[in-house]
Amino acid sequence: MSSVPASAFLALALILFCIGLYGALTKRNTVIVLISIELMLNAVNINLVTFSKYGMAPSITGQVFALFAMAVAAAEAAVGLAILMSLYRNKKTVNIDEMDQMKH
Amino acid sequence: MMENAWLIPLFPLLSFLILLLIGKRLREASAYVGILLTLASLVFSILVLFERFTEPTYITKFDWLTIGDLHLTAGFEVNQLNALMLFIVSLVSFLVHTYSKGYMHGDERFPVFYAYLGLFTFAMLGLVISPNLLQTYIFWELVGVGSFLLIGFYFYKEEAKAAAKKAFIMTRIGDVGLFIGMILIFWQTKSFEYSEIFRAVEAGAVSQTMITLTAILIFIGAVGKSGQFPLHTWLPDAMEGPTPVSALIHAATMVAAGVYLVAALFPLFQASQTALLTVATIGAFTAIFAASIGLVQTDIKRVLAYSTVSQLGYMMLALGSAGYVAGVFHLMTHAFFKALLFLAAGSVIHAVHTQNIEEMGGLWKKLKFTGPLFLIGTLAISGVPGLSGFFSKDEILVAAWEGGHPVLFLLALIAAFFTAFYMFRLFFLVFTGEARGEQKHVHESPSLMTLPMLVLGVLAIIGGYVNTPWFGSFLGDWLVDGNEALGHGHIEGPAWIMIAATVVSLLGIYLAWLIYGKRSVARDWLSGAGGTLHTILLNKYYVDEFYQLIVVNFVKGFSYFLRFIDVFLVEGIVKGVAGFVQGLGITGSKMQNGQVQTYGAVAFIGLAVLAVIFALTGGYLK
Amino acid sequence: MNLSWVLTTLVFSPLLGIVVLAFMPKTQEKAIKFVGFLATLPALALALAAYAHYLAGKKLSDFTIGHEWIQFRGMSGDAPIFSVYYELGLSGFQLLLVVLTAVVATLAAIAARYVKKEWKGYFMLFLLLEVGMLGVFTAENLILFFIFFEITLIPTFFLIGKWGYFEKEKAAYSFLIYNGLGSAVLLIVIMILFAKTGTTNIDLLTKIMADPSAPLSGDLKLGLLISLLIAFGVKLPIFPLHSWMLKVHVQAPPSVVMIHSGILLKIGAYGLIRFGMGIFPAQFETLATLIAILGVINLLYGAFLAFIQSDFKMVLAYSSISHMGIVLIGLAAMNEAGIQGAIFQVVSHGLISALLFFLVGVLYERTDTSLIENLGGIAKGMPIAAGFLLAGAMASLGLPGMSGFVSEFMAFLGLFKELPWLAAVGTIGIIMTAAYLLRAVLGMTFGKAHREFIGFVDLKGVEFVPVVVLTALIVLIGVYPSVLSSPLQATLETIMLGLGG
Amino acid sequence: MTLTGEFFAFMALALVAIIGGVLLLNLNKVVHMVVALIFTFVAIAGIYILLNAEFVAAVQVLIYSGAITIIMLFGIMLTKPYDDEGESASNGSKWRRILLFLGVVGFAFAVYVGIYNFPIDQVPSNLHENNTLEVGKALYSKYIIPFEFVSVLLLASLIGAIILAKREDKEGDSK
Amino acid sequence: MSFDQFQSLNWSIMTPEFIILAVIAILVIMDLFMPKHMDRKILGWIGIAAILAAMVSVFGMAGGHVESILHDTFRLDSFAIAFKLLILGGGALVLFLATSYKATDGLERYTGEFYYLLLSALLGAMVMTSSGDLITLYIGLELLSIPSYILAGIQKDRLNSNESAMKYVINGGISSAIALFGMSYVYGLTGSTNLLEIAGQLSMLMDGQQAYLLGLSFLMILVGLGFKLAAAPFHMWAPDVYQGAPTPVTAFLSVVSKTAGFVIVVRILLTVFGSAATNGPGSIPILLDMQNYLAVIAAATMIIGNVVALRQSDIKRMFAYSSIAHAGYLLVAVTTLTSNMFYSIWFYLLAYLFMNMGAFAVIQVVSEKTGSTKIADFAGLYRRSPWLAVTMGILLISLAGFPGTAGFIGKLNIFVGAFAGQPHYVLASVMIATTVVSYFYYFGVMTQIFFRPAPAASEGEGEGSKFNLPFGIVVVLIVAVVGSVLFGIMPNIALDFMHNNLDIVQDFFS
Repeated sequence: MSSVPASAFLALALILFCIGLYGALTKRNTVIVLISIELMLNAVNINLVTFSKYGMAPSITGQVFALFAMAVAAAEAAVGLAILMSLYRNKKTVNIDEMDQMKH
Repeated sequence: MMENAWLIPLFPLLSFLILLLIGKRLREASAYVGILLTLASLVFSILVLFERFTEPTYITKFDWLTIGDLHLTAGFEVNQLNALMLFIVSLVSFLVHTYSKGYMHGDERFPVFYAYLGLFTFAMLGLVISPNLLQTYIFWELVGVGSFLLIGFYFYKEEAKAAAKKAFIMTRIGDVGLFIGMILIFWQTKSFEYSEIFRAVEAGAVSQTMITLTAILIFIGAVGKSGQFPLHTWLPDAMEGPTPVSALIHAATMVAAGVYLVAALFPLFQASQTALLTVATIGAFTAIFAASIGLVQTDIKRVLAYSTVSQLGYMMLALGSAGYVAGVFHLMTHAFFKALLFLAAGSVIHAVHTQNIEEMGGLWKKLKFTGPLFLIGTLAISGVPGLSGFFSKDEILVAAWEGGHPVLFLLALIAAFFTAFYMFRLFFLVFTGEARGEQKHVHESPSLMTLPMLVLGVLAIIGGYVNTPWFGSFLGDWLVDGNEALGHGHIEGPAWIMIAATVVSLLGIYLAWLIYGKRSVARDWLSGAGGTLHTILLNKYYVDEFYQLIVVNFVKGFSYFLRFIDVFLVEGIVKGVAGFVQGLGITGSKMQNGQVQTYGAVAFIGLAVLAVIFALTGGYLK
Repeated sequence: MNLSWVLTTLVFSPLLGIVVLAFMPKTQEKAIKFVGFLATLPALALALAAYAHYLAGKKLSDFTIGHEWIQFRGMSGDAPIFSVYYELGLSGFQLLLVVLTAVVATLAAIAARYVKKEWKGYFMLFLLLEVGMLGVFTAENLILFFIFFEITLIPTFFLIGKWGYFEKEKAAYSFLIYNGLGSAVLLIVIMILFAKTGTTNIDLLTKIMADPSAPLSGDLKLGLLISLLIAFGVKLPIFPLHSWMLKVHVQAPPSVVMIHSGILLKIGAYGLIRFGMGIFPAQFETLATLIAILGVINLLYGAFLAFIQSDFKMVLAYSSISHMGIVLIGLAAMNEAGIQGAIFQVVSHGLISALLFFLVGVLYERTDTSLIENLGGIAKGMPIAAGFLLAGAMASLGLPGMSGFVSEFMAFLGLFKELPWLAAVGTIGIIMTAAYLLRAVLGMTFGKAHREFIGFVDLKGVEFVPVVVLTALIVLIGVYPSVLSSPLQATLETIMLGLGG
Repeated sequence: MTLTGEFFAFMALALVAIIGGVLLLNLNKVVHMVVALIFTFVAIAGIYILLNAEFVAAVQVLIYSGAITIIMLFGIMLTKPYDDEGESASNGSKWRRILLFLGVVGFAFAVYVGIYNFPIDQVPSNLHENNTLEVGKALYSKYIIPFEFVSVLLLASLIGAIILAKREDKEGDSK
Repeated sequence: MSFDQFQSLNWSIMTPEFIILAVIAILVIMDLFMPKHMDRKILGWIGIAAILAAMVSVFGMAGGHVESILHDTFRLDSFAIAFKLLILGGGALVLFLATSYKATDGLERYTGEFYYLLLSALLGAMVMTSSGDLITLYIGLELLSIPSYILAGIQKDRLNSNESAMKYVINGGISSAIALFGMSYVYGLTGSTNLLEIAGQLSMLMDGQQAYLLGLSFLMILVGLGFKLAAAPFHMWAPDVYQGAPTPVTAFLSVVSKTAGFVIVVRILLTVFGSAATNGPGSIPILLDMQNYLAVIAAATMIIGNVVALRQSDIKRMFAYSSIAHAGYLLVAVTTLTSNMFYSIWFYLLAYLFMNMGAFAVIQVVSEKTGSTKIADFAGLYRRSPWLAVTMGILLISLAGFPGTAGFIGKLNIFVGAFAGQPHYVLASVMIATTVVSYFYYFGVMTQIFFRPAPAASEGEGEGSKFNLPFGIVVVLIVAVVGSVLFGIMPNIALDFMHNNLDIVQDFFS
C-alpha cells in the first residue's frame, strides 16, 4: 500500500487551488490571471487523479475526468488569450485593472 | 284631516322644488307659488289643529330603514304640541312669505329666496310633525341648512358668509350632542319612537345616570339650536340674513325648535332632576346674560336677536322648572310678538336703509303703521299687563318660583327688567326724538308688508288670553290633556309674582323713557358709571373672542401640528425607506467598479463566508 | 333562463370599446370621446338589468359562473391539485358596487371630455380600468380578485402619469409603489390561504375557516388578517398609509379622480368587509378595538388636516381619508348597524366624491385653478355649479336627506353600542367635517369675488348629466335608503352569521 | 506513515509545485512567473505518476508544460506587457487583497477540516496496469458522447480563437 | 465495445443534438466555401430551420419513457425534454434577433461564424439538459460557455465587446474551476460520475466527515454554477458582460444560458444532494439541510438585482440586473424543494423566455436606431412607434409580474410552492417586496416610453425617425407578446402539456 496518505495529495491540491485562486484575483497581468486559472484546474485534476486511486471505489473514471478537464482547460486558455489579443489591439494594455470601461 | 297632516310639510317642499327648477323663469311670480303653497299648509294646519281639539292623537309610521332586526321607522304624529306648532310655523311662514314679496322686491335672486323659504318651511313643519327622535334629528338638521342658506343669502357679503358658516357650525356642535344622546337612548330602549322611549323610561328600564346623560346631551342640541349660552353667538350674527328670514327662522320658529325638542321629550327630562336643573339654570343664565348684552347694542336687529336669545332662555327656564305649559305657552306668544317685531324692524330698515339705531329717530310720524305695531310688540315682550307676553312670562315666573328655584326666579325677574328697558330704549331711539343721520324718501312699507304685521299685532295682543289666570287655562289644560306626566295645565302661583313682574317691567320702561324718551337722565349715566362694564357688554362679554382664541386657534394649531406629522413623520418614514433602498442601490452599484477581479473576489469571499459558517457551525462533523 | 353569460359580458364589455378605439384614427377627438362614452354603456345597462333582476325578486345566484382555469399540481401529497377557477358571482353587496362602478364609470367617461391630448390612449386605458374594477367586485375567488385588482393598477398609473397635472409622474409612482406594496401583502395572504387550504374561493374559505379544524392556527389567522388590514389599508387608505392618495387626488385628471376616489378606494373597504370580516370573523373581533381606533384617527386626522388646506382638491383628499374612517368605525362595531353603515358609506362616498371631483374638474376647466382663495366668490359667475358644489358638500358633511347622513348615522349607531367612548370622540369629526367643508366651499363660492368671473360659463349641456345623476342618487339614498339596504340583507346575514351574532 | 521513497518523492514534488506557485505570486517579471509555473506543472506530472496515472502525467507535460505555457509566453511577447507586475495597487485593491487573503485562508481552513485524515479505506487498485489502454477504453466506450462533444468544443474554440486573435487587414476587408 | 453493441444503442434519442451538430458542420463548410461577399444571413435561416426541426423532434419524444445510453452519459427524460424545448425556443428567437442585427465593429466579417458558434453553444446547453453524468454535464457546460465567451467578444473592433468577453472568460474560468473542485470531491466520495450511482452511494453515507466534505462541495458547486445563473454573489460579471456583448448575445446569455444554468443546478443538486444523507441512511438529506443557504443566496440575489437596477441608466445593464433578479425568483422555487418546483421553474423560464426575448428585440431596434443603449433613448418611443411602445409596455408589465401576463402566473406558481408544505414566509416576503422595488425601474422605462417627449428630431430625421422593423424582429416580438399574454391568460395550455406528457418527478430519479 501507499505510504503517502490521500490527505496529503488532497492538501497539495487545496494549496495549489488557493494559490491559483489568489493569483487569479490579484495579479494585474491578464496572462498571469489566465495561467492562474489553469493552476486552479490543475489542482482539481490532482484531486481527481487522487480519488481515482484512493477513492471509495477506485476507478479509471477520475483520470478520464481529469483528461477532459485538461482538454477544456486548454481550449479555455486559448480562447482567453485570443480575447486578450483582440482587447490588446484596441486598448494597448494587458493590465486587468484598466479594463473598467463598463462599471456601476 | 289628521291622517292627511303629512301633506302639510309637503306643500312647501313642492314650492321649493318648483322654484328650484323653474324659478328663474317665474321671476318675482315665484312669490305666488310660495305664498299659495304655504297658505295651503296653513289651512291644513288650522284644520288639523281644530280637529285635534276634539280627537285623540293620531300617529302613523312605516319602515324607513332596516338594519338586520332593527326597523327604523318614519311617519308622523299629531298630538297637542305638534298641532300647535304646525299652526304657529305655518302661520308665521305664510305671513313671512307674504311680507317678503314686498321686502325682497327687486332682488335678483328673488326666486332663490322663495325656494329657500320653502325648503326651510318644509323642514320646520317636518320637524314638528316627527314622531320619533331620528326623524326629528333629520329635520332638525335640514332646518339648520335652511337657516344656513338664508343667512348666507347675500353670499357676496363677507359678513354673511362668516355668519352662515358660524351658524351652521355652532348649531352642529349642539347637534352632535343630540346625535349622541339620541343614539345612546336608542341602545337603551331599542327605539327612536318617543312613545317607546317614554314607556321605557317610565318602566325604569333605563338607568338614572343614562337618563341624565342622554337628557343633557339632547339638551345640548337644543342649546345649539335655540342659541342658549354658550352656543348663542351665532344667533346675533345670523341677522346678516334678510330680515323676513330673521323673523321666521331666528325669532319665531327654528330657534324655538330647541324649546320644542325639550318639550317634546319632556317626560325624559322629567325623569332626571339633574337634567331639569341644568335646563333651568342654562335657561335663566342665558335669559339675563343675553338681556344684559341687549342693553347696549346699537343694531336694531341685533337687539332683537339678543332679546330672542334671552326669551328662549326664559322658555328653557320654564321647562327646566317643570313648567311645561309655561314654556310652550311662551313659545307661542313669543313667536307672535317677536315675529311682529322683526317684521316691523324690517319695515323700518326698508324705510331708512340702515340698521343702526343711532342713525334713526323720529320715525313715529313717518311710519304711521309700523310704529304702533312695533309698539305693540314692544309692550308685549316687555310684559305689560294685558298683552300676550305678560301672561306667558307670568306663567314662567310662577313656574320658576314654584319649581323651587328662587335664585333663578330672581334672575328671570332682573332679565324681565332688562328686557323692558332695552326694548323701550330701542323703541325710543327709533321712533321718537329727532331724526339722526340721513333719512331721505322715508315711506311706509307697502300693504303686502304691513298686513302680515297687522295679523301678528293682533295675535300679539290677544294671543295670551288662551291661557290666563283670569279667564281659564284653556291652552294648558289642552296641552296636558291625557298626559299627566307633563304636569298641570295651570300652576297656581302667589299673586305677588304677577305684581312684581308688572312693576319690574314698568320700571324698565320708565327708566328707558327717562334716558331715551325724556332724556332727563344722561345717556352715559350707565356707561359712565361702569365704563368697563359697558365695554364688556358692548363686546358681548368677549365670548366670540374667547372662542376665537381658544377653540379656533386650538383647532388650527392642532391641524398644523398634524400637518407637521403628515409631512415629516409619515412622509419622512416613507422617504427614509426609499432612501434606504436607494442607498443600497448606490452601494451596490459602487461595488460594481468595473474590476473583474473584484467581481471574482466578491464571489469567492461569498463562498468562503458560507464555507466558514458551515465549518464553524459544525457541518456534519460529529 | 341561463344567465351565466351576464357577468362575463358585463365585466369584459369595455374591451369591445378598446378594440374599436384601437382602429380609430387618433385625431378624431369627438368620435373617440363618444365611442369611449358608449363603451361604458353596455356594462351600465347590464348592471342596472341585474339590479332590476334583483328587484323583480329573483335570485342573484342566477348570475354565478364558474369554469376551470388554472391547475397547479404536485404541491404536496395530500392536496395534489391546486385549482384556480374562473368564477364570477354577485351578492347584494357586490351588486351595489357593480352598479356604482358602472354609473361612476359612465359619468367619468363624460367627465373625460376635458382631456386635452391623446384621447385614444386615454379611453383605452380608461376602459381597461373599468374592466378591472368590475372584475374586482364580481370575482368569486381571491386570485381572480387579485388579478383584477392589479389590472386596475396599470391603467391608473398611466392615466395619472400622462394626463395629470404638474407633478403627475411623482403621483403616479407614489400610487404604484404604495399600491404595489399593498397588493404584494395581499398576494402573500392569498397565497398562504391557497397553499394551506387548496382553494381561494371566498365562500369556501369562509366555510373552511369557520370550521374549528381548519388547517390554520389562530395566530396565523390573526397575522393574515393584520396583513389584509395593511393591504387594504393602503387602498382605503388608513393612516399612516395615506400619503400616496393625496398626491393622486391632487395630480390626477378629474375623471380619473372620480373613478379613483369613487371606486378604487372602495376596493379597500370591499376587501376588508368581504375577506377580512368574512373569512376571519373571530380574529376581526380581536382587532375590532384597534380598527375602531384607527377609524377614529382617520376620521379626525383627515378632518383636521382638511381644515387647513388651501387647495380644494387637498381638502377633498383629506376628506376622503376622513370619510374612510367612518367605514372603519362601522366595521369595528361588528354589528349590523355598523357594517351596514360602512357599506352605505362606501357607496355614498363613492357618489359624493365623484360629484365633488367632477365639479372641481368643471371649475378647473374654466378657471385653471382649484385654490380656494383664487376661486372666492365664484357663485356670482357660476351660480348653478356653486349650488351643486354646496349640495355636494352638504351631502359630504352628512346632511340628512342625503346619503352621507344615513351611512354616518348607522356607523356611529353601531359603534356607540360597542365602544361608546371612542364613538363619542369620533363625533368631533362630525363637527370638523362641517367646519372644513364649509370653510372650503364657502371660501370658493361665497364672499367677495377676487376677480371678475364674467365670461365663465356656468354648467351647461352634457355637464349636467353627471351632476344631476349623482345628486339624484345621493338624495335617493338619503331619502329612501332601502334601495341599498334591502339588497344588503342577505350579505349582512352571512357576515353576522360568521361573527356568531 | 512510513518513510519510503514514494514519500520522499511526494515531498519533493509537492515542494516544487508549491514553490512554483508561490513564485508565481511573488515574482516581478511576467516571464519569470510563467517559467516558475512550468516547474509546478512538471511537478504535478510527477505527482500523477505517483498516483499511477501515467497517461495523465504525459498529457500534463504535453499540454500544460508544453502547449499552454508556450502560448502564454507567446501571448506575453505579443502584448508587450509592462514588465513589472507592479504593486502600484490602489487603496481599494489593497483592501481587496487583504479580504481575499482572509477569504482564501478561511476557505482553505474549511476544506482542510474536511480532508484532514481523509477517512477512506484504501482499496488496492490496478490502475497502473495498462493505464493508457484503460483510459482509452473508457474514453471510447463509456465516455464516447462527452468525447465527441469535446471535439465540437475544441472546434468552436479553435475557430473562435482564430477569428478573435487574427490581425485584420482592414483595408482589404472593408470592401 | 464492439460495433454491434455500439449500433444497438438507441441513438435516435439524440436526434435533436444530431440535427444541430450536423447543421453546425454544414454551416462551417458552407461558410468556408461561400464567396466572401455573399450575405451570410442564409446561414442564420438554416440555423433557425435546424432549431425548429430539432424542436419538432423533441416534441415527438414527449410522453415517452426515460431512455438512456452509455451509463446515463446521455439520458432523455421528461426533465430533459421540457427544458430542451425552452432552450431550443430561446435559441431560435436569438437567431431571429441575430439575423436582424446590424453587424458592425468586426462582426460583419464573421456573421457566418457567429451563427454556428451560437449553435454550438446551444448544443452545449442541450447536452446539459439531458445527461446524468458529471463529465458530460461538465463538457456541456463548457461547450456552452466557451462559444459564449467568443460570442461576447465577437465585435472585436469595439472595446466594450472585448472587455465584456475578457471579464466573462475570467469569471467563467474561475467559477467553473470552483464548481469542478466541488465535483472532484463528489467523485472522490463515491468513485463514480454517474449521478444516480452517486445518489445511491451517498444515501448510504455514514461518515460525518464525508458528509461535511460533501456539504462543502455542495457550496462550491452551488456557487460555481451560480455563475451561470448570475446568482449572487457570482452575479457581478453579468452587467458588464451584458452591456458589452452584442444584443443578440446578451439575449442569449440572459435567457438560454440562464435556463441551462438552472437545468444543471437542479440536475446536480437535486440528484446528488437530494439523497445524500447527513447523518446515516434515512436522515435528512444535505439539500434539505442546506435550504437556508439556498434561501440566503436567493434573497441576496433578488435584493441585489432589484435594488441596483434602480440606479442604472443603461438599458442593457438594467436588464442584466433585472435578469439577476429573475434568477433570484427562480432560486426561490429551487429553495422550496417541492415537487412543483420543476413545473414552476419551467413555467417561469418559459415566461421569462418570452418577455426577455421580446424586450431585447425592442432594445436592439431602439439602440440600433440611436446608436447607444441609454434608457433615455426610449424617450418618446410611444410617439415614434406606438406599436413598438405598446409591445415593450406589455413585456415590461410581464417582467414586473402583473396579472394578465405570463410573468404573473410564473410568480404565482413559485408563490404557491413557497407556502405549500414548509412555508417560507421570509423568502416569499423578500420576493414580493423586491418585486415591488422592480416596479420602479420597469416603470421608469415606461415613463420614458410613454410620458417623455421624444428628443428634438436632430439632423432632420423627420420621417426617418420611424422604425423599420426587420422580419426577424417582428417574429420575435409577435411570439414574445403572444406568448406573454397567452400564457398569462391561459396558462393551462403550457401547464397541461407539462402535466400530461412529462412526469418529471417520476422520471427524474429513475
